[in-house]
Amino acid sequence: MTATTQTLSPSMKRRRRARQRRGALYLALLAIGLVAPFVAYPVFLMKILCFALFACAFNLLLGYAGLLSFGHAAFLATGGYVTGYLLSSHPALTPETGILAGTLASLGLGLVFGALAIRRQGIYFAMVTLALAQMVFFFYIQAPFTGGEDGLHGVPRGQLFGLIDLSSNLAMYYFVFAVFVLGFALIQRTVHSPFGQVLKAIRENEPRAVSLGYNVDAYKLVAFVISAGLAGLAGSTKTVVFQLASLTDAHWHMSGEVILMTLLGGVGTLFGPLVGAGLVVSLQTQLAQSPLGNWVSVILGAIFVICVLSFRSGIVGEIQKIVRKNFK
Amino acid sequence: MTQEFVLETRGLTKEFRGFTAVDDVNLKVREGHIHALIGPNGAGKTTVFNLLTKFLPPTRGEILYRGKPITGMRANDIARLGLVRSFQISAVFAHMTALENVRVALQRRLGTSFHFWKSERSLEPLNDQALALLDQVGLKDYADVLTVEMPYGRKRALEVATTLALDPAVMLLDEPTQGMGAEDVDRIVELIRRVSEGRTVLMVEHNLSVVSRLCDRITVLARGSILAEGDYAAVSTDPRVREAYMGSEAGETEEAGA
Amino acid sequence: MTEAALEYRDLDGAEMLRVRDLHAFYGESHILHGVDFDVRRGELVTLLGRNGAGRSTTLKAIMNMVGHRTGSIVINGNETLAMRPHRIPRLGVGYCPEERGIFSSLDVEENLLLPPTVRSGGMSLDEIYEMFPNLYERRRSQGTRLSGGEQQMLAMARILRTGARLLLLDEITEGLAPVINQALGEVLVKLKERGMTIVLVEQNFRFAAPLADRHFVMEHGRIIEEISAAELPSRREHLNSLLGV
Amino acid sequence: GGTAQAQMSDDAVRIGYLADMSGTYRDLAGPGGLEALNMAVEDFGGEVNGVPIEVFSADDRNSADVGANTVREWIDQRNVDLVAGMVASSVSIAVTKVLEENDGLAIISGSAASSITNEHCTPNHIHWVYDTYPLAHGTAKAVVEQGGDTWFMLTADYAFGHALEGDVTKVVEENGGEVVGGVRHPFPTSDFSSYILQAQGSGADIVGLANAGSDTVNAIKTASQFGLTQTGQQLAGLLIFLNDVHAMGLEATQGLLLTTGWYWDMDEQSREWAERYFERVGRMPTMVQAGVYSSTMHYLNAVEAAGTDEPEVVRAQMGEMPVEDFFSRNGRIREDGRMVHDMYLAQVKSPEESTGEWDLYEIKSTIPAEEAYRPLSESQCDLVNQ
Amino acid sequence: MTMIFGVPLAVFMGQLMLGLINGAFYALLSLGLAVIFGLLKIINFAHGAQYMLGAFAALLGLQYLGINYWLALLLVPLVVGGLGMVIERTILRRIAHLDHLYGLLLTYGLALIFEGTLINFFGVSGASYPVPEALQGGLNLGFMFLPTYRGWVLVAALAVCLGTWFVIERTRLGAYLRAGTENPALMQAFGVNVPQLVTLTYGFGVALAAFAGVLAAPLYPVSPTMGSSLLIVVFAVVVIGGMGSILGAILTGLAMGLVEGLTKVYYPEAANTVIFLVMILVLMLRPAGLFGKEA
Ligand SMILES: Nc1ncnc2c1ncn2[C@@H]1O[C@H](COP(=O)(O)OP(=O)(O)OP(=O)(O)O)[C@@H](O)[C@H]1O
Ligand SMILES: Nc1ncnc2c1ncn2[C@@H]1O[C@H](COP(=O)(O)OP(=O)(O)OP(=O)(O)O)[C@@H](O)[C@H]1O
Ligand SMILES: CC(C)C[C@H](N)C(=O)O
Ligand SMILES: [Mg+2]
Ligand SMILES: [Mg+2]
Repeated sequence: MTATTQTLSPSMKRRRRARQRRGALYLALLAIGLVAPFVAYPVFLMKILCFALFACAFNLLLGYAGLLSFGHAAFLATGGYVTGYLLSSHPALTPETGILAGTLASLGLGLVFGALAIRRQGIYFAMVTLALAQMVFFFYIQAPFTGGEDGLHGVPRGQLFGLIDLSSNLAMYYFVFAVFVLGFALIQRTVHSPFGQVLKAIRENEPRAVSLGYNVDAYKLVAFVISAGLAGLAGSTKTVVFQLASLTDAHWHMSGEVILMTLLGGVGTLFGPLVGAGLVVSLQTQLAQSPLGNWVSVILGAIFVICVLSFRSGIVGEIQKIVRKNFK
Repeated sequence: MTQEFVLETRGLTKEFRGFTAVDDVNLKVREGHIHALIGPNGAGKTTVFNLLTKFLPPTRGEILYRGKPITGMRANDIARLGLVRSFQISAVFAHMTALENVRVALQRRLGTSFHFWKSERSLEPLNDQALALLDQVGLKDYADVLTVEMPYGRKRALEVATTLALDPAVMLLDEPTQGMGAEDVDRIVELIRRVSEGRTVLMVEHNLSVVSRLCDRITVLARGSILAEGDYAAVSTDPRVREAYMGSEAGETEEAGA
Repeated sequence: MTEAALEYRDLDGAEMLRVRDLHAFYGESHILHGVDFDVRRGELVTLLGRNGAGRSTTLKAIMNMVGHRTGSIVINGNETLAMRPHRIPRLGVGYCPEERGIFSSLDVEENLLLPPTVRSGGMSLDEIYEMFPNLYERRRSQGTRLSGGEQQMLAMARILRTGARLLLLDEITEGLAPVINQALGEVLVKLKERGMTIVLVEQNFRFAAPLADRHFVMEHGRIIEEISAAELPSRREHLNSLLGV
Repeated sequence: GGTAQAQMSDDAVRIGYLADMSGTYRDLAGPGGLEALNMAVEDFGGEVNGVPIEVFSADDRNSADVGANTVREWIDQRNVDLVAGMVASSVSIAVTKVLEENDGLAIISGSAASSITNEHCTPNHIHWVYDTYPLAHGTAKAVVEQGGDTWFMLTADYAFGHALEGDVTKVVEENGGEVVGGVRHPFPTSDFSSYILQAQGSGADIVGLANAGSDTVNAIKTASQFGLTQTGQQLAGLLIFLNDVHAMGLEATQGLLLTTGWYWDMDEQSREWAERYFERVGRMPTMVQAGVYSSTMHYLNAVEAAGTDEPEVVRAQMGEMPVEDFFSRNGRIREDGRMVHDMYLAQVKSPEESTGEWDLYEIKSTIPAEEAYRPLSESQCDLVNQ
Repeated sequence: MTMIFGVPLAVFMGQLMLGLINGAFYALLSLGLAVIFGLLKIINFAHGAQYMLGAFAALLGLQYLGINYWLALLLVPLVVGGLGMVIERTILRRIAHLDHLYGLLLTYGLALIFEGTLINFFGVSGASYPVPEALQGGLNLGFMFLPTYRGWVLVAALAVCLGTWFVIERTRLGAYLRAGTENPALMQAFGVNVPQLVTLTYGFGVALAAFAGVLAAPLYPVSPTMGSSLLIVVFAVVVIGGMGSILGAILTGLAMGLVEGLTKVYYPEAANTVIFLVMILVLMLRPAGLFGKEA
């Protein structure tokens, strides 16, 4: 069909060019990621990576399935607590097994949340997830294995695969970096997959998707569970890095923060969450030390407002706009 | 008597808070027919569609597809049976290109729609088929256009193309020509005629010239229940129908139709 | 015959709406490219054209409901280009949108009573119910629970109450049964008798033809043809070709 | 001298002050505590063994992970030598775990939970001012002896509250009293009305408040609104700080019995230091703030004496030296890290008795250091070899 | 004495009474949220902060300007509501045309700013506002000793709630509100000055929050965080009642107060989450909430 190829070529070309540009970007970032720990404080970088993964997972849901979850903290915390509890109570366990367990736990919780919430739309969905998360929070305060208010401490980092000692920050960093890259790759693929297409269709016009024979709830649920699992992965990894798990991760403020990160970076953009997380985390850690310490929340709030008012599609989103304007 | 009827309803009834929108309707649609559902506004046509496709649960009565009851099924399973509908107000995926719109419908057949680990590119083989469908409704040039930017009439056409993509055994079209320019109407009519080969079509339509040109059988709804049934000639000459629905226009349209 | 109508009688022929070099945009996309036409008091004109020609946009532009406009729109002697949207109706303009815009949070009757009266001499509720018996039956039910057609009637009926003198009607027959169309046709005739000025965007030419004094044909955001009722018979062919019928 | 300097880990002694600077416990430690720390450094001369003393601080926002991460960074990035302050037990426990891994040193002045030097003890931290054990043995015992022998416990639902509740229950029963009921409230809580109502329903003579800071304050206020005392019941605040009484005013708090590790007006040298503190801060110091000064001084003296800031050595050195200053009487640091010293049973004055804004307590009796704290024989700390 | 499931009748009744009083606050706050959500489609995340501002305004007014309680009850809502209108005009309006998610985030940002700023000046430990003389002391209800002030709170809150309900459901202005809620553009095309309507509505919603704040000042410690802890619960209440449903917000508010009260009797640890449990159950059974219209 020559006609076909003709009509297609412009779009195909565009896509191919985009793909190439993305490829280059990935390589650049990969390189940066590899040298970063020699330039900056590894623990700080690991914190960013963990939250970036968390935000990416959240973004998969908000940006590509159009579902605003206000309870994602629950998954972060669950990953953290399960991993933390297992690793500290069974010193024999290797960190990766602990992390795997934590991730699976969040996956499971995601399934439960999803099953309950997925039939609700828009703001109701947000509220149901928020409510469920609050109950999880309540459970974790009471549950014996979380240490309640005091949290879990002194979680051993242990030996990766029983071989590599993670107590060195550098080793730990490269492990976390690897985890992040994997998680990120998974998301990126999910978005650009047949599944991703259906998600998009559902977000655009749900009844129509139904009338085309798609069981929309099932698709949303899968997206939700993937997102929950990755959030759990982030939480588990974080716990191994910092050797503690605490209620802060389960509190609704955390669910709000991940929204902040995603928005700041750019909802529905692949790199937005990474950038957003980087910015928010740096602000929090850097300001906390400075004389501006007490003003952290005020400054974050201000950024929030400015962001929403002046550059909505987030930092990455805005950049993309500019790129599109000039390179097309 | 089951098989010659693809679609059949028995005592189908829908009540909304006391108000009966569809009242004990026994509808029989023959295999291979183009069957029109006409009737004054508010007669219950769209509601019947919503019941047949399970977008609304019936209050009473049952629905049979090829003799088997489907009253309990979920909307998307109905569609998988090959019973696919369009909507009265155009339903498209606004921020996807026309091509992608159609492809989403096609891709279900690949059975890879849950494969979040596969690449999008695994869908590109469907492009030619999608373009062919767009061509059929005269939207080939819109292939790469985002649907939001298309005029209303084109959106309707795109919707038909998307429905066709599922190659349904039964198509339910709710006013496919509504708000279209005469030009587009003719194209759609031709299209429906063409695609109705080997399928059954049940359509709601107000444009009588369309009905007269296309339909083998017509059911007239009024106030939720069946008023008359038969071919165009029979129905259009039925005094009750003329009075309740067509008014004086019937005559003219016949000319127009001829 | 109300004296409101009389008052308008003697003003017949004066200009009610003048549109000059109207350009309109939705965000980036430029939809109207210099629309020019005017409507005399008591006149009924139609805007014809293919899908996407820009007829609805013209009406929206007059109501200041599009992104951005340039040119000039004079209603009843007032330049309205700079006016805030809510001031325009107060010049006596009634608008019936393509997508009907029935309020689901109000029941049918509340929908009818909603638009503030902008002038005296609007129809009374009873007159309206008399004209649209369906609405009377369903008056207590939620607006959007009405069928497509019923909603169309409601949208139409709603602005008859406000006493507007200039009606902008977008595809009021869309999805309506022929009987209803006839009813609506009669309504429009009545409204003309009351001295109202009507701009009618129509797809259904058979409906529009007998009612209109003049037809404007739009294409690609411009008026490309004006045909008066008188010259219609002679130019029917030409018109059909323009509309692609 | 030069030799000593050679043994200093690097070019400075760095003290990090970690506390709740903005939250519920701000006023009892917070910026005031930092000021006390600075006073200590200045009084010491700003340098030790020829190297300057550096002080920095951070807000832990009462969150364990913020605290732990801050300290981790202080170790990795700023090689901190001593971590001081620390209020919420949760934070303290988390921080000490980090310090244990990286063999650092901390002195905890704010926290209450006795578990900090019991099951959570490490060789890397010292618990300075007070803990839940003396609180119970001081206040509760006294109250029971005064005849209040049926108790209703109002407990903050977290580790510190539980610990306090446990200790109190034990003491009450040992002294022939009985705990007839209780309720645990979320931490923190602002509306105590329903809990007070239950307390009234219980018919107990004493309503014991096993909570702290604003929780205690609110509980007491609500109690007076609901006329709890009119109906013949009495409140026993088990952990009350000077700033709490000051905030509530004597009208609402007069007659309260409480146990404290120190009171600014208890003797000459205390007054003398407190006045200096008042000069700088404009408020009278709480026992925690005084404790920060005292503990920092003790640390610096130890560093000087040992000629090094090597944590292990310094910790040992501190253990050697008795703690005897305006803050502490008969003080010594036990192997479990508990600094035991005389504690005091005080009663809140009535408005009539009070002669000034900060004249709030009357010291009733002294609890000797060796009786005040949990005896090592009962200790679960594995640094203690029974 | 009489027992109910092992609880003295007195305590039981007392708890219900207290629950009702908390419920009155939930009602006031969720009412404001519902009104705002209705027209602006914004989840006003700053609502808690605005409630807190109300309390602080009263406190500072008393301390520095000697404005007494009764005057505050009148002035503070006007002032804070005015502030709300300014916010709407200068900030919210700019994002009105966007996805409502942005509105939620913007107000979340505002909440952070308000809270953070006040924390810097007043800490979080909380100051106390004296109960006005006229309302000191208490009433003996037989089953309990009810501080007069709490009784007053109940009455005042209910009065305001019902007044609001009447205006919105029964007057022409209310009809405009509900219609503008759905299709503002068309309302303008009918000649209604929607932007003004929006500003007033937001101002009114905020004023309700501030009013609640003043009522709360003598009851709870006036602290910058007093709002945010309450806010999430109030969200739940609004959802249970049905988003944007006025009557729903009021009745659910009171009901949830009672439910919470009972939980405090039988299972205190669950007191702060029982409402969320209810919310989930309700949404499972009635997706649009108890009083919401199914879409
Ligand atoms: N969800 C609903 N709730 C209540 N009543 C409804 C609902 N949907 C439809 N109705 C009522 O049922 C009747 C039939 O509606 P329906 O949309 O099927 O009419 P229709 O035949 O499609 O009319 P039209 O040709 O104008 O679209 C109408 O009176 C309508 O008001
Ligand atoms: N909100 C919008 N944003 C962007 N483009 C629009 C929008 N609405 C309409 N358009 C475009 O403006 C052009 C004119 O649209 P308009 O609705 O005026 O067509 P019309 O003449 O009314 O035909 P019909 O109503 O039958 O589709 C079309 O190309 C349409 O795609
Ligand atoms: C009262 C506080 C200073 C002690 C703190 N509550 C703790 O958890 O130890
Ligand atoms: Mg219909
Ligand atoms: Mg149009």
